[in-house]
Amino acid sequence: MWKWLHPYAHPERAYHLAGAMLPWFAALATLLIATGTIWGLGFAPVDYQQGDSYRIIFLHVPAASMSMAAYTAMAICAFIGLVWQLKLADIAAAAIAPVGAVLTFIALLTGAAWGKPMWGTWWVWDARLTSELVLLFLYLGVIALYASFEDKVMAAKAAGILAIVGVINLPIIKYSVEWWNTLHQPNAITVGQSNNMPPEMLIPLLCNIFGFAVLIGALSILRFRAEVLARNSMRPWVRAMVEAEEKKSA
Amino acid sequence: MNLTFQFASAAEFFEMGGYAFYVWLSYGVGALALAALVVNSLRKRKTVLKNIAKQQAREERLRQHRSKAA
Amino acid sequence: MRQINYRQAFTTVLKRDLQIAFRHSGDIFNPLMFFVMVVTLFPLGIGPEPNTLTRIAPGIIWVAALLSAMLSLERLFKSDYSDGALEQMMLSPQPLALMVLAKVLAHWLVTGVPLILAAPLLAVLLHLDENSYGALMATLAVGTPILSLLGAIGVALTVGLRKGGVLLSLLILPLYIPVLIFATSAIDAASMNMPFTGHLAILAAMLVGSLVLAPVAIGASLRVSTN
Amino acid sequence: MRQINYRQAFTTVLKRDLQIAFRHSGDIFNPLMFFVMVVTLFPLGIGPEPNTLTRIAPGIIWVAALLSAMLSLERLFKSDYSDGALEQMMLSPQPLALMVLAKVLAHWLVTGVPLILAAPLLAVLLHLDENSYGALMATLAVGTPILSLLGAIGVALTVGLRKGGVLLSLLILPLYIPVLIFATSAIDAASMNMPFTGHLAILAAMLVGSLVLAPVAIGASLRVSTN
Amino acid sequence: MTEASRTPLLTAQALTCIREERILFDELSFDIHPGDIIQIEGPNGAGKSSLLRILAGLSRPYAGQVHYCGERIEDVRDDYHADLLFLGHLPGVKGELTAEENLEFNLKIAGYADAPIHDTLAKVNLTGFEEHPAGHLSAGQHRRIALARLWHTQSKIWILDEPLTAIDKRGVQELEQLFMQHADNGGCVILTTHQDLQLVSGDRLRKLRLDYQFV
Amino acid sequence: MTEASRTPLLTAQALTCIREERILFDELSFDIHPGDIIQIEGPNGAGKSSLLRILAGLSRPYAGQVHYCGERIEDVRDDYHADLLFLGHLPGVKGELTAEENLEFNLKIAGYADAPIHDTLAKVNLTGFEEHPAGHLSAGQHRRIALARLWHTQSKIWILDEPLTAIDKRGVQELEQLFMQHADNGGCVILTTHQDLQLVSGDRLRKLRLDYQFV
Ligand code: HEM
Ligand SMILES: Nc1ncnc2c1ncn2[C@@H]1O[C@H](COP(=O)(O)OP(=O)(O)OP(=O)(O)O)[C@@H](O)[C@H]1O
Ligand SMILES: Nc1ncnc2c1ncn2[C@@H]1O[C@H](COP(=O)(O)OP(=O)(O)OP(=O)(O)O)[C@@H](O)[C@H]1O
Ligand SMILES: [Mg+2]
Ligand SMILES: [Mg+2]
Repeated sequence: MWKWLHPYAHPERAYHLAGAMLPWFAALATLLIATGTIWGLGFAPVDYQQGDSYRIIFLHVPAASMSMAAYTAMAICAFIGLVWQLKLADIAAAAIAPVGAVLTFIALLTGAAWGKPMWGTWWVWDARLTSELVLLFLYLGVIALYASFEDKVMAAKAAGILAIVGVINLPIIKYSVEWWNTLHQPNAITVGQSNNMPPEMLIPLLCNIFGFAVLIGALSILRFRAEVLARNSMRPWVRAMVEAEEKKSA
Repeated sequence: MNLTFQFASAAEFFEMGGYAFYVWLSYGVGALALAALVVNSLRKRKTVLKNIAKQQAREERLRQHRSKAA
Repeated sequence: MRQINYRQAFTTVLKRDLQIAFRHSGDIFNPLMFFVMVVTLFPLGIGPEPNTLTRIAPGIIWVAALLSAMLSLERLFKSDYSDGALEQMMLSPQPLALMVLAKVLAHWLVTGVPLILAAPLLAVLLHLDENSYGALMATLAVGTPILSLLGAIGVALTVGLRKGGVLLSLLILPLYIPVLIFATSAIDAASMNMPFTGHLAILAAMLVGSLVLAPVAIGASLRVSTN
Repeated sequence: MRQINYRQAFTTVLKRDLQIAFRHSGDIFNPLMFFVMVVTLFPLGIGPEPNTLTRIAPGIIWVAALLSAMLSLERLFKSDYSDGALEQMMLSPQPLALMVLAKVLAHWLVTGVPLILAAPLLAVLLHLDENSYGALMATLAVGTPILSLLGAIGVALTVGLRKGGVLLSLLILPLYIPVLIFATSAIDAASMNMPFTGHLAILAAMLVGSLVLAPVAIGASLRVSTN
Repeated sequence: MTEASRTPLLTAQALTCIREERILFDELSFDIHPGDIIQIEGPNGAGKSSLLRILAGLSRPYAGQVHYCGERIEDVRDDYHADLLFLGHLPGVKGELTAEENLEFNLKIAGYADAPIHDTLAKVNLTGFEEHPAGHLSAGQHRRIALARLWHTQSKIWILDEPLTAIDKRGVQELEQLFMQHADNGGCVILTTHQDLQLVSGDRLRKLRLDYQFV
Repeated sequence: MTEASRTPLLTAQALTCIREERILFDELSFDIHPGDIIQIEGPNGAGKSSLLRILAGLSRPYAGQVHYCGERIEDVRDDYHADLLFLGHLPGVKGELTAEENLEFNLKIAGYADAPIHDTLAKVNLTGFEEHPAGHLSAGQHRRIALARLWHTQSKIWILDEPLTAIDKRGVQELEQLFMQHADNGGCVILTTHQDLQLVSGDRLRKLRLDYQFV
């Protein structure tokens, strides 16, 4: 594992590799999300039960499912960073957290905006909703912890430990919430009826799901690069780059 | 596959079958949040570069001060 | 060279922490008072109808217990950190996880146990259903050590920071949610005369899990955050 | 000799405290998060039925505001005390009450205002009655400064003690109870479509009173407790 | 002595301090005149810091009084404090703020607006660290931020509790020079330290010895 | 040197420390042998404390390694810590506990049961204060509680960050004597201080100078 990662563990190389990948990620993400969104908003057929309000699905489901995927990715990075003492993995975990938090926020917001016309209320304490809210809290905890350390090497390690503890807890939370809710409210509103969705709906939805996945990649790479620079600011290669940049702007 | 525009007019499109507020709220705030994130991420790089330049200037000052004092 | 064994190291730390707590009897008295005050604020804020209170009593008692555990935890490592004692513990040849476990145990003895003892009294104030008393005590007995263990991880992560204060709540309250849910559902089940051993078993499993994993996580967090 | 006037002294202290808070953006974010988290714990502990939640929403929001104000207050003078800055302020030729008022104002701006802004959102989560939103906001706007002012007295009294922590709650929660009662009854009145200006007037009177008296009391407490 | 003819800046009158049922000093009286540099000596725990806090008005003596220009310090607190600079064991420097901001705040609450912050920091050799949070500086640099005030203040009375702690040798020399300059300009310096002062010569320095008292 | 033939107790290998994007020291290497007394010198902010914390294993260097008897200290942490006594800027003394209890606890977690507490406290001149809460003692007495451990420990490696802070003159002399005695018995002492050592003579003392580094 260590051997395989080692060539990429050099900050300068990682920085340039990330720079090379960034345009591809950005372009693919824009393309997929633009296609999916325009298709979904304008061209996908109307849902018989929910009318046009269902079009929120093209934003809601990608954001919701990718918010969880981002957490997994973050925890994996944190784990690698902690076990193999790889500073770059810690940085990557810290770079993913804000992106995941924004996706979680979007999922919550679109869900609420969908809930009002469908269920007549912005919010119910349903299992899925509650655990998504807790997921937001976990993200915010990681971000806040990272932000409160001045020394970013330590910050990344501490945030990594928290992310890992959170990942052990996430299934427990999810399970407990699901179970709690059904005990109190057996007639809980079940979210989603995604089976036998027509392809005109499914394809834009998938477009957006993949688009969001690539978007997480693109934004994380962007933030990762900035963090790497900040962390290596006394290294000659960074200094040279800054000077070159200043000359360009002058 | 049927790929026709589902709305008779632009006005109808913006009306979203009566759900305009909710649909556009979702997409609007979603787009805003993503845009803010993108801007923030781009700006992060700029501030990092600015800080490094500042740091270099500070070191320069320090070196001059020390060589004067010595 | 090493004149003392693990058990002695454990009891040394435990004894010292208890000594400090008893010297400042406030350490025992205060979290308890906080617990009592939070519980009494609710009838004032919500109104005195017994039916409403009965319905919400388990939730309120448990939320108050959560908050009181969290707040008293805040100082768990802080003073050791700021006077250098933590540094000395990390430099001790004894395993850090062991000493940390002793500190957590001391914390629980000092804050958790009085809270368990006071709970029935508060339950009376909130008109808790009579069937529920057993479940309330059982869940508190099994649940509060989990709170101390999980919370200590958060405290360890923030110990080096100037502004641990409220950041802590963001880190550990989400971790407390499963405990809250299982405990209150156990009490609710008991109030409906249903068995609650299932819930209790889950809580016990969580206790065992955190007893094993938390000390290691706490030790690692301390080493990171005081680097 | 004295080159700066009272207004400048006031703004200097205010500016510094805001600066520290913004530097650690956590100072603003954290009390708010605590408030949000406490509010979300209750549905989890009590159960999700909207009717129960509607009934207890004002009480929960206000109790959470009380606790959040109290906890964030704890650090108001602590760090100034432990690094000697408080000593320097007491040795300054500017009036202590004035500087203290600036600190309290900074505290309210940093913790009270975000809380007021977030309250409607939490009210949605708790299904607060629609008529009550205005009253909720009004009582919070008038009430939270009182919390900061009264709480600061307690903090000043305990600042010299090592273990301020939970002792504080014992001192200041009783002072908070009138605010809690008037505020929640105002909201309850509003939910029944009754006028609530009477309650609000009482709160406003309390605000004026504490604005006048609290700074002096805080200054005196500081001199006593750091002797 | 010629000094006795001038009015003393600060007078201690029969000060008694009792801590933990131990008498630290009893009926201690002395005058401090402009131009004095006074080093309070004594072993650890003799009561030096306690004496300085009493002189500054931060704690009250068990018995006795401190007079500033003939008036009890409790009665003229604001004037006295405007003319006093006290530095205790704790430096009063906030770790969250930068060196610059710390000094500016400390000078402002002492009544000085528009001080030349960067120049003053340069005098304590903190050039280049102006924008560092004080919490990230070394022990000595941290204390230097607190000491920087000495270079700008107009207060006559300086009360300094172990000002040389953690300061490197060059820094100590610069401080001693400053003390002499301040005394020449009609100020007075009361300090404690366990190091021997090198530059302040024997005839400039008055020593006041505190010792353990036995009942 | 004859020392080179013995195996070093502690070896620093190409240590680099970067703080706030400033290089404090770069590729610093040295050996420490039994019998050495090493004073790390340098102006405020040079990186002395940072170096000591790295040597003690409390923080990690940006690059490089510390070896104890030939092994990386991360790999033999417990053995190393059993043979190490570190005193930082913070004394690790709890204000709530008495002098006695503090010392006993500190010795116990370092692995010493049944130490003669009263006798050890007497060595740092705290007789009569054994049962005072440490928080009520003077600055110097407070630090003496932490230092008392030096008189009982069997650890060979002593790392002391400004151990003379706040200690009175007699105390400083006693400490210096102890350092020499410890070195004679095959231990080593690594310390920082801004005071000149009086008793430890020039040929006993090795100095290591840190200075500001420029890129
Ligand atoms: C604030 C409110 C809401 C939140 C937090 C929320 C959250 C979630 C989450 C976490 C998922 C799971 C995504 C995954 O497993 O990949 C999801 C899926 C989904 N949600 Fe929501 N939701 C909310 C409201 C709604 C509403 C009101 C509707 C429609 C009536 C809805 C429809 C769906 C659908 C259709 C799915 C896909 C289900 C599936 O593929 O299994 N959601 N939502
Ligand atoms: N916690 C920290 N975070 C960031 N930077 C730090 C921290 N501590 C120290 N530094 C930086 O490291 C430099 C060296 O600090 P260090 O404490 O090692 O100095 P020192 O040689 O011990 O000085 P002194 O003689 O004043 O004690 C400081 O100038 C500071 O910029
Ligand atoms: N806060 C306190 N509460 C009770 N007693 C105290 C307190 N501070 C000091 N004392 C007592 O007063 C005595 C003198 O303390 P003080 O700090 O004045 O000594 P000092 O001369 O400054 O010593 P050092 O050289 O160590 O700084 C101490 O021995 C202690 O017993
Ligand atoms: Mg002293
Ligand atoms: Mg140092």
